[in-house]
Amino acid sequence: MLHEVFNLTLLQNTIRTATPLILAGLGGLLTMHAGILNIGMEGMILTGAFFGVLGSYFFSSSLMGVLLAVASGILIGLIFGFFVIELKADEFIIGIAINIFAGGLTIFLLRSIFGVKGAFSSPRIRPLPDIHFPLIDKITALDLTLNNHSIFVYISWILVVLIYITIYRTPYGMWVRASGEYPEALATVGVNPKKMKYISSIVCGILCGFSGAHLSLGYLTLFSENMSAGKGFIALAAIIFGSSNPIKTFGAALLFGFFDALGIRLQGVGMPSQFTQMIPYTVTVAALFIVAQKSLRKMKKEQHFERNM
Amino acid sequence: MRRKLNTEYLFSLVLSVTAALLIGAMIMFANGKSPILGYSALINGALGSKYNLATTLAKTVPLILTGLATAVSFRSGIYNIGGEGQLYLGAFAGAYVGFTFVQLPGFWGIILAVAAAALVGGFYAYIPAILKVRYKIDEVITTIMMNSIAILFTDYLVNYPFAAARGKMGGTDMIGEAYKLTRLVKLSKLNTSIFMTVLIAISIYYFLQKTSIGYELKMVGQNAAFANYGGISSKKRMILAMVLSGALCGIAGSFEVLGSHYRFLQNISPGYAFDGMLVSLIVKNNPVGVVFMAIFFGILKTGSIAMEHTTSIPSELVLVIQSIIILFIAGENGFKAILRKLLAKDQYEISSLASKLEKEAGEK
Amino acid sequence: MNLRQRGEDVYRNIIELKEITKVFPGVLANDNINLSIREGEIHAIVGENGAGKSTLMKILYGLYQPNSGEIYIREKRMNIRSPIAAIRNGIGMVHQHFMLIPSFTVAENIVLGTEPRKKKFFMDFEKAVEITKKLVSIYGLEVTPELKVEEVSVGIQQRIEILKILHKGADILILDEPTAVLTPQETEELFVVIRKLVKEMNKTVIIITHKLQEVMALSDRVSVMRQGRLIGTMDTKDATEQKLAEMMVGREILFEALYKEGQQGKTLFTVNHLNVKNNRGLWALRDISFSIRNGEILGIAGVEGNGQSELVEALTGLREIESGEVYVDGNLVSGKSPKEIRGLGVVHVPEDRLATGLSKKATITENLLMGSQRQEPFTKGGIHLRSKLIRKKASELVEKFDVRTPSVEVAVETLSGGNMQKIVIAREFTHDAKILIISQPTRGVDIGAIEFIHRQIIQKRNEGYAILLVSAELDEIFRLSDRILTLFAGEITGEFDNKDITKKEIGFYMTGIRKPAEEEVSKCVES
Amino acid sequence: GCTKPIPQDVQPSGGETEASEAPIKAALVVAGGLGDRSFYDSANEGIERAKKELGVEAKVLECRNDPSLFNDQLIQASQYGSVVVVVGFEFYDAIQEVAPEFPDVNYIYVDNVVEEISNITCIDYMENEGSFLAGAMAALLTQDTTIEGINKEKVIGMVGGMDISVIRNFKVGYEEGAKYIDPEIRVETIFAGDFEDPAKGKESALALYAKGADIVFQVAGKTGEGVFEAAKDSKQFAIGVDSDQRYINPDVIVASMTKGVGLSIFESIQKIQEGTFAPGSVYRYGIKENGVGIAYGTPDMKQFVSEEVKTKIEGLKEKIVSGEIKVTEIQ
Ligand SMILES: Nc1ncnc2c1ncn2[C@@H]1O[C@H](COP(=O)(O)OP(=O)(O)OP(=O)(O)O)[C@@H](O)[C@H]1O
Ligand SMILES: Nc1ncnc2c1ncn2[C@@H]1O[C@H](COP(=O)(O)OP(=O)(O)OP(=O)(O)O)[C@@H](O)[C@H]1O
Ligand SMILES: [Mg+2]
Ligand SMILES: [Mg+2]
Repeated sequence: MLHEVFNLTLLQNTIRTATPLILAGLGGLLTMHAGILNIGMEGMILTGAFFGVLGSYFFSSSLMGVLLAVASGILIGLIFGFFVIELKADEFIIGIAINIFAGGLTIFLLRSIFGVKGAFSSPRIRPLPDIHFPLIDKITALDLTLNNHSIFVYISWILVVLIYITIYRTPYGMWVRASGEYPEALATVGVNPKKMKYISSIVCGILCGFSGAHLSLGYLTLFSENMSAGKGFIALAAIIFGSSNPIKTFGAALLFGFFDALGIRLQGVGMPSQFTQMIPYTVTVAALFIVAQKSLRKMKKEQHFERNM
Repeated sequence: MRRKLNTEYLFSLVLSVTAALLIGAMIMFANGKSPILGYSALINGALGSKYNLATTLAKTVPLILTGLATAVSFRSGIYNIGGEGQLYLGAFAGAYVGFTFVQLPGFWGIILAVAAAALVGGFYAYIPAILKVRYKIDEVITTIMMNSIAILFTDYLVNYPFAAARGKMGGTDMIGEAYKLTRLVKLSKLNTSIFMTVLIAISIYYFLQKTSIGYELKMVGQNAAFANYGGISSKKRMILAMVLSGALCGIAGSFEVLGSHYRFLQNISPGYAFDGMLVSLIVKNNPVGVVFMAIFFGILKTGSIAMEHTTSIPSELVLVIQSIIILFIAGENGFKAILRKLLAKDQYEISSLASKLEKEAGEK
Repeated sequence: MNLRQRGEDVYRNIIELKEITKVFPGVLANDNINLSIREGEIHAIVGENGAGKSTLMKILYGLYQPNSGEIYIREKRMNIRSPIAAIRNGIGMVHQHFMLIPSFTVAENIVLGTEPRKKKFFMDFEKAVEITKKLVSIYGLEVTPELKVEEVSVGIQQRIEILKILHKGADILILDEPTAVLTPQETEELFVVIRKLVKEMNKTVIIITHKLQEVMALSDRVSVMRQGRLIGTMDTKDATEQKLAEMMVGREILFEALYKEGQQGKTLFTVNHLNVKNNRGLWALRDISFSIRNGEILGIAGVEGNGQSELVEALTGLREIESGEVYVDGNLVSGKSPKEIRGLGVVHVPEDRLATGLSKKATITENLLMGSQRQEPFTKGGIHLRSKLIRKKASELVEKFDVRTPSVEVAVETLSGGNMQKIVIAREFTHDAKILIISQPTRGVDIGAIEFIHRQIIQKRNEGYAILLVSAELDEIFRLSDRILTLFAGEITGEFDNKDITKKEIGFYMTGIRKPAEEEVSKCVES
Repeated sequence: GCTKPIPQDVQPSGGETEASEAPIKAALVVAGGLGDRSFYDSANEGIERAKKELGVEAKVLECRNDPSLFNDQLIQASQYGSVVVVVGFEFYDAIQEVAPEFPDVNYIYVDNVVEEISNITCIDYMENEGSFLAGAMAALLTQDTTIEGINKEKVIGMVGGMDISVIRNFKVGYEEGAKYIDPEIRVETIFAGDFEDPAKGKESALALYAKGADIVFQVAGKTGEGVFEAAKDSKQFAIGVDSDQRYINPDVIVASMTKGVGLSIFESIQKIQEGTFAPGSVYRYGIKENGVGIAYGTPDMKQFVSEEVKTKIEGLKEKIVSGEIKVTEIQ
């Protein structure tokens, strides 16, 4: 029984399920570092998915799909940035407004451009390529888990490293972090904190665009109303869980992916589906609780240590 | 001073709504639809008859309650995003009382059902509150997660242990006749829960604005360190706020059961708690504002469907317009600041020009 | 390049501000200001809170754009659109509020904005540390490059700020109230560095301060600002403290002697063997014991960060006590909640008014209500707030404590620092209490307000309150206290009668150079 | 041009049935939204056909799974036309509330059964019977390893939308059908938990394929689109639902279990027009009534299901009709 649940394809599923979360999560953690909690990722992913399909369909090219998704991401990132940074509006409200906007807009455009409701798929939508690494396929375990994924799976891994380096190892990353932590201080050394916030907001839009394009062109080859299905919020949870660190957020996204995939498999073992679907959520709360308790205990221990000195 | 600020706020509120409606009109126009027909259909559909008005009001009930729930928690500096889950559990609890204790006389039955809903909703909010104040676990993330848990859990309940005996519909059995709240206007779902809602809204307004605990909650929300310093236990107040917020969502759920559907349904809320959150955020968590904004949202929702019927303008367009309205209102302060800056500059430039001219005149 | 013509009659103006005007919504912050700074001078700028000093300097630094006026730097007309332009022109500014990123290291903060790079794209951390070490060796301002800023004291942060602007190549240094948070020793050290920078390195320094002795001790020339206008500039040798104060306030100021009266009677407040930890779980206070009688002010002198904050928090119930007891008039209060401690008659003016003493967003009325929100006559039955009465009482307090505000219904954040502090004092001093715990009562407050607050404190003393006064301002401690304790590294290092010790001497106890003999300590506790 | 004045105060208005000259106005109310290329779209096809062939005026009202709209939309629909087609088991309460208020309107209620209201005609489908055939077909196919993509394991799968009684009714039939062919066949079912999340559908189907299933039956609305994608990716097979879905991807969708929603709606409207309609009855459409069945797409598509299997399925149909096989029903 158990080998049917825990096997290599579980890891493969994990990676697949986690990718949209990783991409959006990387974007959201950038704005988080710049001091902005981005609730609007959900909407950004959705528009990305739509414009990805739009571009791929009309230009018969998945690259054009990605480009259009990115363009839409930049635009929404700019709108989000303008309201949050320029007008200092509540980021919570703006995020929700962006989500509603994206939901309405994509359905509206779906009807007026493609003349369909619900979902749109067509052979003319060019999917993103899968990548096959010829060397890895010799080892079955690696071939099964790491090989033959859609291109954005690998891009997301590269981005984790790139963004980690950018944030912690380059001046630009320092500026972004400073713009979130103490914007006035950054301004006094001659770097415009608003600019850094805008950039992070736009890059977040781009990455959410990637996430959407991956969803509609890499993972699936169709657009369907509200197909982001809460991924923006889970990505947000991954960011908070990973305390905005790209590597930890990556880990948190994988964790979500893992428990999501696990939940699907556990149904076969006779657990009612409602409970298996709960797994990622309960595990998150439980994990947060364990981590919090540990850090409390650690603090107590340190105190104890001090006292003994 | 206070009054003046409020009129200024109301003025800019009206201004942003107008601006957003204008943008909506432009979108309609660009789609070859007449904005005048569209909007008149919307207004008519929402307010044009007794039935329409009643339908609109029926839709505001859950929004007012969830909006107040948001106001209570957000004002106190603890962010309850878990209203949806609390609403589902509360609705289920209300339904459970309603189909289990069918022999109770109406009045007591309803009280018991609403109380059970409040209790369950409150308890479900108590968990993240404790996690927040005791273990410093971010309540935003826990409440979001707990939404899904609650919805899936009730999903399980109505499909297995409490599935309706007849009608294969993803719901519980009907509640007893005595529990069904009286409908007020023929065919419309408007029912006596609106009176209770008004009563609750007044109580919450009084509680938040006119009592010492309300004052304490506000201070905790604005500056917890200050509240602690002044002798208020911010932790206890945060828990109180969260539980109260959860209870309000639970009550909102029970009203859906007792007044609208007469049973618990699987998809009982189309996201009331999120809409309520938006309602409250837009009016900066002011309980009076919540009532008005909830009505406005009700008008949009009912009206948009009428608009779709009569003009075939898709109701998604209303979502777009609605989000633009929200953007404008949220950005209201910023727009005002920019405007003020521009005005101030102008004023200054005019006066400096005047003094320069004077000087030149003097030199001559 | 940097011609120094000091000591001669011909000066070169390195900076000239001409007819600078700056308007904020509703405030004329700078009104047609003409000011020239000579190359190689130390130029002090004084003025009351809100006089427009910081605004003028921020304009010079490119953070604000003036509504009109011209700026000449080295006799060239300049448009300073941003701090970058200012930095390029050799201007550096240390701000009134520290502009350091707490989670960054010292070295990272110093190079922020002009980071050394590897391969163009990457931050060169080793180089940053190297740069910092080099700066330390050149200017003699000791810092540890690898530490995070949040881990170092304010004195060190001040040094980091100065090193930061020096690293950016500043010839003209603007220091906005650099000594507000420093001890006398640290201040003296800073002045040594400033003099060295001017004399040996051809720098020009503009310094803003509220402390007139510092003006007299350090500057070559001084400018006085009042309500957005420049009242005058003069050579320091022609000025006196009295004269400057009068120019600042616009009227004659009398440094009245404070009149202390009344008998000190029974002991109201006792602390026994108190041990307390700080936020990081390390010992902040060890074995602290003292007592205060009614009608007495006990001053705690010490360099900041030596346990003062923790002491006040522990005494007021805001921080857990590890061991020890605190008694108020015979009642044990340690371990009780802030509410209970307040109930037993302890009121508290906290050190940081914005963080703990007030809610910025709340109205004056709401801020004044704190602590009384459940008491008659403000509430009916402990629940219903009597808004009208509360507002009336608030207006009375605002009048009595001379808070300058258009109404009691405005948000506190619209007030100036001094007026904010008056709100805190007004609230705490009207609570029904026996014991006042006052921390940094006049930080960042101008001369007029200081006078007012000091008089209020002495009045409470004369009424028979037991008062604990914690202040980083030695002047304040000496002016108000009857008795003084010195605190160093969480321990009491000395106890003195006000008359028995000088400022200079007490500095040694504050810095742990001198410690009392054991028996002396126990004697203090018994008294 | 279907503009009609905004409803004023609601009066249960007289229908327009007797005016045989004027075209019939029919409204379709669906619980979810169109565009699922399955259940709701199939209902819409019925309406479209009635429009074209019978000259009916019609309009569609969607509730987007928001129960607070059920009553409103039903009322709107009842004010619009004399025939209201109500599609979705979810309307159980709403229709019982609204229909008595409009006694002259004919309600055709699809997918659930409401008794004793004279103007509601119910059409309920015995999806268990249809999916029995689907299960039997899948069982036969999974053993035919000559087809490329079929493995030797005796495993078939099903992806359900949500774990609700209608879907469980599909499930029980599917399982019984498969076991009827070969008791050793293992049927794996995953509920995606959503009818509108293709990504989840794909992930669920991939999990099933990974477990050795080579044919997956989707009963999941839009979520099912993901099942087809999964079949394409893993080069295995899927079975469609409600409409003949083969056209979506004839290379992987081997057949569909159909519900004759569109047809029965069309026929009902036709009967109403002819005056032969008997309102108030309950029709339970199973295999016997031709209400459910299996569709193999159009002849131009490559057929994966052999004639032999098709004949076997026909045989099973007869057995069900004759009552020799009784398929369990879940209410
Ligand atoms: N966001 C808002 N939207 C609509 N109306 C508002 C809003 N905010 C305030 N108002 C209006 O302003 C009036 C007063 O607001 P509020 O309840 O905040 O003051 P109050 O409680 O009467 O004052 P106080 O607390 O001083 O007694 C309300 O009666 C309401 O009509
Ligand atoms: N960004 C701003 N927006 C609006 N008003 C401002 C702003 N900055 C300063 N002011 C106002 O301008 C006036 C001058 O402020 P400034 O900070 O220059 O005073 P200051 O002389 O430095 O006082 P202090 O001694 O308290 O630092 C004050 O009334 C202040 O409230
Ligand atoms: Mg200043
Ligand atoms: Mg097989």
